[in-house]
Amino acid sequence: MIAVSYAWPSILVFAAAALLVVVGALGVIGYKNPVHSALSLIMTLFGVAVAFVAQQADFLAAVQIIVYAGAIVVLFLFVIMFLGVDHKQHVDVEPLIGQRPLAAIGVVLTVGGLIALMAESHWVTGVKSVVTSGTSLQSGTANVHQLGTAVFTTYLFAFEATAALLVIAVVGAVLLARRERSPHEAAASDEVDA
Amino acid sequence: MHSSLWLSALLVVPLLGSIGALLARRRAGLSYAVAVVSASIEMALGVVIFFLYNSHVKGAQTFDFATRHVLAAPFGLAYDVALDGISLFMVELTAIVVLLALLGGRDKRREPSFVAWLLILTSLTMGSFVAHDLLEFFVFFELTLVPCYFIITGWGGKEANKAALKFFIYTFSASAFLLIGILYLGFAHQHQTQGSLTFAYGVLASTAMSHSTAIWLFTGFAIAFGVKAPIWPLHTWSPLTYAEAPTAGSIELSALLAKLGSYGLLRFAVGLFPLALADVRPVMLTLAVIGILWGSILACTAKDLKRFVAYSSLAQMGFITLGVVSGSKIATVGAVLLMFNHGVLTIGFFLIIGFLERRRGSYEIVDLQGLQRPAPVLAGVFTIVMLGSIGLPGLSGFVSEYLILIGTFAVHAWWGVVGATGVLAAAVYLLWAYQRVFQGRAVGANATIPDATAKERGVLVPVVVLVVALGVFPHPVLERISPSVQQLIEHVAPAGLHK
Amino acid sequence: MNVPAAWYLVLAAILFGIGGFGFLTRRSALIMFMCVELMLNAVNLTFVTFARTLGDIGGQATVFFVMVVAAAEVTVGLGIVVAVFRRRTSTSVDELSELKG
Amino acid sequence: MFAAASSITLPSIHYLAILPVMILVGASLLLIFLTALSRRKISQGVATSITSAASLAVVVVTYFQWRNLDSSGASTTIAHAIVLDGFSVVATATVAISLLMATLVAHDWAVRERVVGAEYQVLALAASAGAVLMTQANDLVVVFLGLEILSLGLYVLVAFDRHRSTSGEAALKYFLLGGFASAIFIYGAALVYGATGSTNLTTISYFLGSNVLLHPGLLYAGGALLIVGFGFKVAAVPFHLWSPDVYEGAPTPVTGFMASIVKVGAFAAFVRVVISALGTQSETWRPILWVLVALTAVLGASVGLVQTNAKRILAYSSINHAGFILLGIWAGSVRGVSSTLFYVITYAPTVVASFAIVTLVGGDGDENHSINAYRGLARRQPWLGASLTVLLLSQLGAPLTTGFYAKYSVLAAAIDVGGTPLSLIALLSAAIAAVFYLRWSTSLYADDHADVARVEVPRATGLVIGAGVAMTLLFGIWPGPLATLCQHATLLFTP
Amino acid sequence: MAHVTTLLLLLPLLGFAFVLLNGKNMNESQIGYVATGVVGLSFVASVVTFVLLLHRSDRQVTVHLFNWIDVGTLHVPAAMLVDPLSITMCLFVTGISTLIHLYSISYMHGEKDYKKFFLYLNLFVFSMLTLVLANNLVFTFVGWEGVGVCSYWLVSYYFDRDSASSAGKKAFIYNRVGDVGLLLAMFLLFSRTGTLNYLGVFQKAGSLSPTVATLVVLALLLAATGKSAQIPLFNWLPDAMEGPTPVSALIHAATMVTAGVYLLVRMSPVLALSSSGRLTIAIIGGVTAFVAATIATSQKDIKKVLAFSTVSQIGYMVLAVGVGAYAAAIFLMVSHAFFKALLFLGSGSVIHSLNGEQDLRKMGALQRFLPLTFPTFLIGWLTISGIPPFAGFWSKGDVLTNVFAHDKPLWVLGVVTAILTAYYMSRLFVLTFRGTERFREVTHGHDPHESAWLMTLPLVVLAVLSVLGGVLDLPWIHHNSLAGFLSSTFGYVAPIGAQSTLSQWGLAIVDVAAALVGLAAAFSIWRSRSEDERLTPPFLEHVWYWDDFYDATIGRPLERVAHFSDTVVEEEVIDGAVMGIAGGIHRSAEGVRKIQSGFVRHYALAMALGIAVIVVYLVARAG
Repeated sequence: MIAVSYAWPSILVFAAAALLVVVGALGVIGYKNPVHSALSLIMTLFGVAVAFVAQQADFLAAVQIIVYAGAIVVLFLFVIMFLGVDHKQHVDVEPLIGQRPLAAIGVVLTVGGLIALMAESHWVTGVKSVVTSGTSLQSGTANVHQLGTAVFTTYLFAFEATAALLVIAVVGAVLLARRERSPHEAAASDEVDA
Repeated sequence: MHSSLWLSALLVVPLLGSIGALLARRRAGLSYAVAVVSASIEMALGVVIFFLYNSHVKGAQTFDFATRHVLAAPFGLAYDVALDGISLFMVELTAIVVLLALLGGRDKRREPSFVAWLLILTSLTMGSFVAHDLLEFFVFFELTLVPCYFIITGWGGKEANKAALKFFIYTFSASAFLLIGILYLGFAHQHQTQGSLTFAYGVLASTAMSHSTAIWLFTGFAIAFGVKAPIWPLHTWSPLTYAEAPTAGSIELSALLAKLGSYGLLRFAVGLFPLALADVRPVMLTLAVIGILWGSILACTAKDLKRFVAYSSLAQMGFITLGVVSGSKIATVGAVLLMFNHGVLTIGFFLIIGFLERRRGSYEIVDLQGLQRPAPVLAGVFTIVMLGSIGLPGLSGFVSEYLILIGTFAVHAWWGVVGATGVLAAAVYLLWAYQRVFQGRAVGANATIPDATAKERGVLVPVVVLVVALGVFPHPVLERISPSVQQLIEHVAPAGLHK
Repeated sequence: MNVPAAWYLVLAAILFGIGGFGFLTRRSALIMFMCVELMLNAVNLTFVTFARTLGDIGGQATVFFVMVVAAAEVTVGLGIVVAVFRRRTSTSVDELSELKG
Repeated sequence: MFAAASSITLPSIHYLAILPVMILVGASLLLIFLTALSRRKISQGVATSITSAASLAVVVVTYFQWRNLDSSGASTTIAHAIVLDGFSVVATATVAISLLMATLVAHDWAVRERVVGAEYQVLALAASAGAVLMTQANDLVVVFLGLEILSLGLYVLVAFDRHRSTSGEAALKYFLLGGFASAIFIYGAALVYGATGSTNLTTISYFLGSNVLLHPGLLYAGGALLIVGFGFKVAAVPFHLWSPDVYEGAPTPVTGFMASIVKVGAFAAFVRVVISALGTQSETWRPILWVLVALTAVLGASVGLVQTNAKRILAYSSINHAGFILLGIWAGSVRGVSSTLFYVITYAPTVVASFAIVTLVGGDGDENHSINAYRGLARRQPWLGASLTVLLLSQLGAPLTTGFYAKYSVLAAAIDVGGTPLSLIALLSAAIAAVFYLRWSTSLYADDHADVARVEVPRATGLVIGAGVAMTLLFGIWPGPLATLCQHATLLFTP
Repeated sequence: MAHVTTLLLLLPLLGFAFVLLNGKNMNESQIGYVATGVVGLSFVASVVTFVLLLHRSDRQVTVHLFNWIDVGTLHVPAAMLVDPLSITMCLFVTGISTLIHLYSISYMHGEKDYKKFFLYLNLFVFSMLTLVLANNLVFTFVGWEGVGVCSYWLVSYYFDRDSASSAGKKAFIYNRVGDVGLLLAMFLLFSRTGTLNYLGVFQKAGSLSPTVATLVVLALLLAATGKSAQIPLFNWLPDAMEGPTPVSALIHAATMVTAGVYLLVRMSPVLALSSSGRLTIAIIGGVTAFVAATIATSQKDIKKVLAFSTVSQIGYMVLAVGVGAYAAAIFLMVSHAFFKALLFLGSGSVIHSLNGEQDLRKMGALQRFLPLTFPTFLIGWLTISGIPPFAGFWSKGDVLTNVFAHDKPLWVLGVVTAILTAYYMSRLFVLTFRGTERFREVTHGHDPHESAWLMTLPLVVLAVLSVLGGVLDLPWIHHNSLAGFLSSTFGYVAPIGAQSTLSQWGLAIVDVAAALVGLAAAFSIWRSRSEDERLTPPFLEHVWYWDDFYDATIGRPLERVAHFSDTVVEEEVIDGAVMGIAGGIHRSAEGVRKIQSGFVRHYALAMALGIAVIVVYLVARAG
């Protein structure tokens, strides 16, 4: 279903996005060195961001760059350095026999099956959502506005719930990353480290 | 109609007894006394009920003491008890068994919990026999496993754990079929009537079902009860288990719980699926006679007395099954009577085996010889019990076996013929055992064992009395059993005919 | 006029697959984790694509939450990784097979 | 811009509905502030009592919710994001009770292990909030969030024990696989969104109810991935492999906590999504669920046979139970829903109490979990032994315990809709499982090992065990009330 | 009448109960006399009943005791049928029992289980009376089994001798085989006629199809062969000689073993319906008579000889029944009871005098030591040999005459048997009382001494009876004879081809001749020697190897089957299946456990594959 009728810029954009995404992803799983993987992850994220922009999700694209590429990957890199595992790992030998072929089979079947199912249903049922009034999406600030409205109406509760999520994340991270100490000293020492 | 409180009392008294026994655990022997007392009360109740029971409550309805309370409507769970001529004698048997098991199978190790388990088991067995609702029956039926399991593991022999586990799992798996069958039946009925879910016996009996369905359900039920009874070839747990269980446990298992199997087969499998019975009868009859012969053959090869009784029980249960599925009234009455008689006879066997084990520390046949000289009373009682199960006229076994055989012969001659040879086989293995154990010259430890003590005699007396009395004058029993069987057969017979 | 949604959906699916394959085959906990991120990105892409075809902002909103979750997961996850591998030289999960059977 | 902002009208909020979540999250925040503000580490006593108070409060709230339901019926709120119906109320109450019991157990454990700080309680509260969210969620996004809140909390709790390396290992395994699973789950959500145009369960079911999908492939794919996601959470074979390891590695009180509330939350959401939202497609899911049930029940039981670690045994037993609960979902009927609910609410206290005992026997360092540690326990401590016996018998499915009626109810539901063979398979698997329950309870009464030291039973834990046993027996003997409760606690949108 | 009869039946039981309950505080003689007394009274009661019966025209009274079994259509009362047949049986049963009880008082003196002996004996008499008096088959079966079990107890009376306990077991089991026959007969009759009451059955007998009738007859025959020691079930009787001699006399000669014959006679109306059945009976009887006689010629044990002679004599009775000469059968039964009891008690007295020695080769020349035993034994010997005018001559003659009338070959067989009978009895007589002394080492050189009067008195009485027994039924008397008396109870009397007195005289002469031949032969041979291999071939001495035959064809195969069933079928197959399932689950569990490898990526892989399967399934479903 290659449709030449589509405007070539969009095709170019898609091609670019796809290239970034796929190459980046392959890099992530291909590179021996975690650092390289992390960097190519950024590449994928950019690709996805591009795809977002191409589909009237400007705000998300921005968030994608800032949060993901900016924060998360940096966090990864930090941990890599912290643990000092920034060296090659031999990926050529697979200790678990049959892991790779089976993994390949599983993944190919799954993805292939999913694509087949999507194709069977013409990629989307095409029915407009019953909830939203089917107002088409705009890009630019309007997109932000739309998104904001949705988040504070339809998804208000979810939005509040994320608070709990973040609380847990913070407490958990603190707890886990806390310096290793036997609880006795902890009981002894008074300093509050939470 | 009589008050259902009598039946509820049957369930409650042992429970209170067990609680009392546990509370009295501090004082040595006190809990035993408590247990004996409650068992005696149970026995008294049994006697009262025996005389209160009225076999013609209203018209053909032979269920007395009936009552029903719904406990959990969504589950269709109800407390529903009633008593008819068939269950009446199972109840009596239960009362007798627990009393004698307590008196004769006393086990001083951790006595409080022992007697407590015994009494709980009694209550549960009573429950299964008076239950007039399939789900309720299943609950009790299934739950009896637990006390049995702990009695065997806690007070059994060297292999006890293995045996108990085998017993439990075997029975548990089998009763899976029963539960599924019960549920299936219940919902089939609900879908037909569009009413609320119920498992009341009387109601479900009227469920309409196809031939194949009936056969499937019957098979499921038969598997569950066949393991319990046991019916050949589902019996292989029993020799091991009987051998490893403590005396009281063996008594409970073979004298009482086996009857749960045959009783269930009659009341539920036969009573609810007459359609199927018409088709599967040849199979069941064949299994029954195989059981008779198989039990007899293997009894001859048994190395110890408990296994010996296990196999002879297999043969006896074969007779019972024969009568239960025969569809002949006479044979069915005989079967019910044999359930009771076999119970009593088995008590006798295991009591004596227990006494011998006490004296000689073994029930291996090779270790015992010529005991008739030092212990004439034990030998005498054993002889009576033995002749009872051989089917000597004038003793209890004969009446029941005779009824079964003559009834079966009238409707299914060939199986009757084979069954009759079982009578011969019984003589072979029982006399063989008697000769090995009690005859010949007693030497060494065998020569010096003391004869039955006064207490032991006291325990044996009821057995002997019952064996003789029911052989000479079974009328009071028969007149109570017959109407109920009549009713059951009338429900079954027409279906049995049209095919 | 934009390219058909199908292209993006397939792209997403492929990305998801690559992520999954990586997760199954890479030994380093960190990289496995990155692969999970890849999969989540595939999901986001899917959402956005559907949002576009359905003309429904809800999809995009969902992506927003997915990102939050991803962030939270990373925080906790990396915490665990640090806690576990602090005293180890590698981050190979194959070294962690004490619990089995 | 501001004009635009002002144009936003917040949806109406039915506070009674979200009160439980608010209480739980609030309590955890309170603890955090206390930790942050007080100069000293706040004591376990304080933390525990606040947590218990919170969970009790939730129970009370659920009571009023129930009353409210009677008067004004089930409803959705906050833009249909969450529902308030009998199902959610009962499930919420169960979560709260499990939390309460688990907290009390954890208290004694924390004291024994000299754990300091209130982090445990903070996380437990938050995780429970997640579970409650899952029981109430009416939107795939909310389900996802609830799932994540619950999971993140548990990841950390699993890693809580720093002295055992296995604790960390378990946490990492759980985390990695959990991340993997939730990615799959949310992908499924995305596909369902694509197929139906919404993530809201109400909308989805309405949409599916009112339109016939000629090409349901997308929906199929989405639904399948959602089922897989839930399958992972409830440890359904073949997505169960994490659970034995995690159960073993995690600190024992956490295992008990996990075993109870995860089951409640996950199954509640499972029911909502599969039966309520995607119920119209049940003929598609049923074959899948059929296989899941069979595999889960049988494998859980049989692999449990060869275990020698108490926690692993209970892990496999819980897998076996998951099979049974799935049976109720497979049935997909009203009876199925209520039976599932009945199962989880009866199973939760039993399993918490069981793990409470395991915690005690585990001893200092929480290491002593070999099955041999239990030999003769009942001889040394009759009451403890008897309690464990009862709990095991209940899980075995012996009558007059809740375990029997739990199994009974799901089997009934299945057979009601013609699932006789599957029911038989499940029940036979129970017979297999019986082996290890019995072996265990037999070893309790072994006569050797008389010299082993007694395990002391702290008050709180003893209370929990007693309560668990009491519930097991009480509702086992008289299941009427619970059964009726569950019968009335059906979904807002019954299939 | 009813009361007397009831008394007649219950007296022995009362005796049994009395001794059982307070035997502790009774000494030997008290026990003995009580036991004997009740039986004696019972005899008196029989006489009274007999007299009363004679004064009734219908000669038939049913005495109902109580309802025993009562289910549906099956009504089994405990009731008695008093008619000529049963009363005849009662008379000689109680009579002889009394004598033998008396004899036992002295004979069993000093035995360990003296009390038990008399208990069993009384119980036996009760059972025997039940057997003959019952008015229906089931109640008869009570007695039938009762005598069986009493015989079991009494045969294995010396239970610490393995031979004794085995013999008792053998006796019971062989009987049991016969019982199956009786059971089947009952089942058949009940299923066809709906009743088991004799009179009822006889009424409906007409409705029986020939096949059924034959089956019933054969079943009854099987029962008879068991109880009455006929081929193929005869070889328990010789072993039964392990019991004390009075037991052999009472149970294994006079009364119990004739029960089979009684049963057949009792069922004569049914026998009437199947000529083939009767022929089978006749052949069995004839052949048994002959075979047993041959064996008797070669036995070394005095009691064994008598045992086989008993088998042989009963063979005659069965033969008579087979040809429909029921009266003759009963006549022989009665007279046989007299002389065989006499012989046994005599031999008992001999054995007693020789400190329990039973081997003929260790006797001889006892004539002058046993002044009372010798003459009585002499009479017994002449009687059984068929020398006129003793009872044996008349009764056997009666039988043979009837046989001659029906079946010549069997008659020949009968005559040959008669010769053999005379021969082996004479051999016995010679070896015991004549010839040279060979008993010294068993008596340690002392002289044997005659027994006490308690033992000799019965001998005398029985001797007298043996002499006069013939008058019961002399051929030329037709009324008031036994036959006449009994005739009313038989279904029909076989039409005896009108026999001229001439032919009767002829037959009588043949009989006497046969007897004399046997006598002469025995005397000529055995006067001089005590043993001779040529004349006692092992084949005969070992009972035609009959036991070995059963052992080889039934015994050992069954053992093998049992062993196989136990070790292979039960353990390997049936239980093996169960255990196999269990083991299978366990093994597969161990296998699955491998997947739980601990490697997180394996877990993930399993998930991925699971998903793959589901997705593929859905594709298949959607596509």
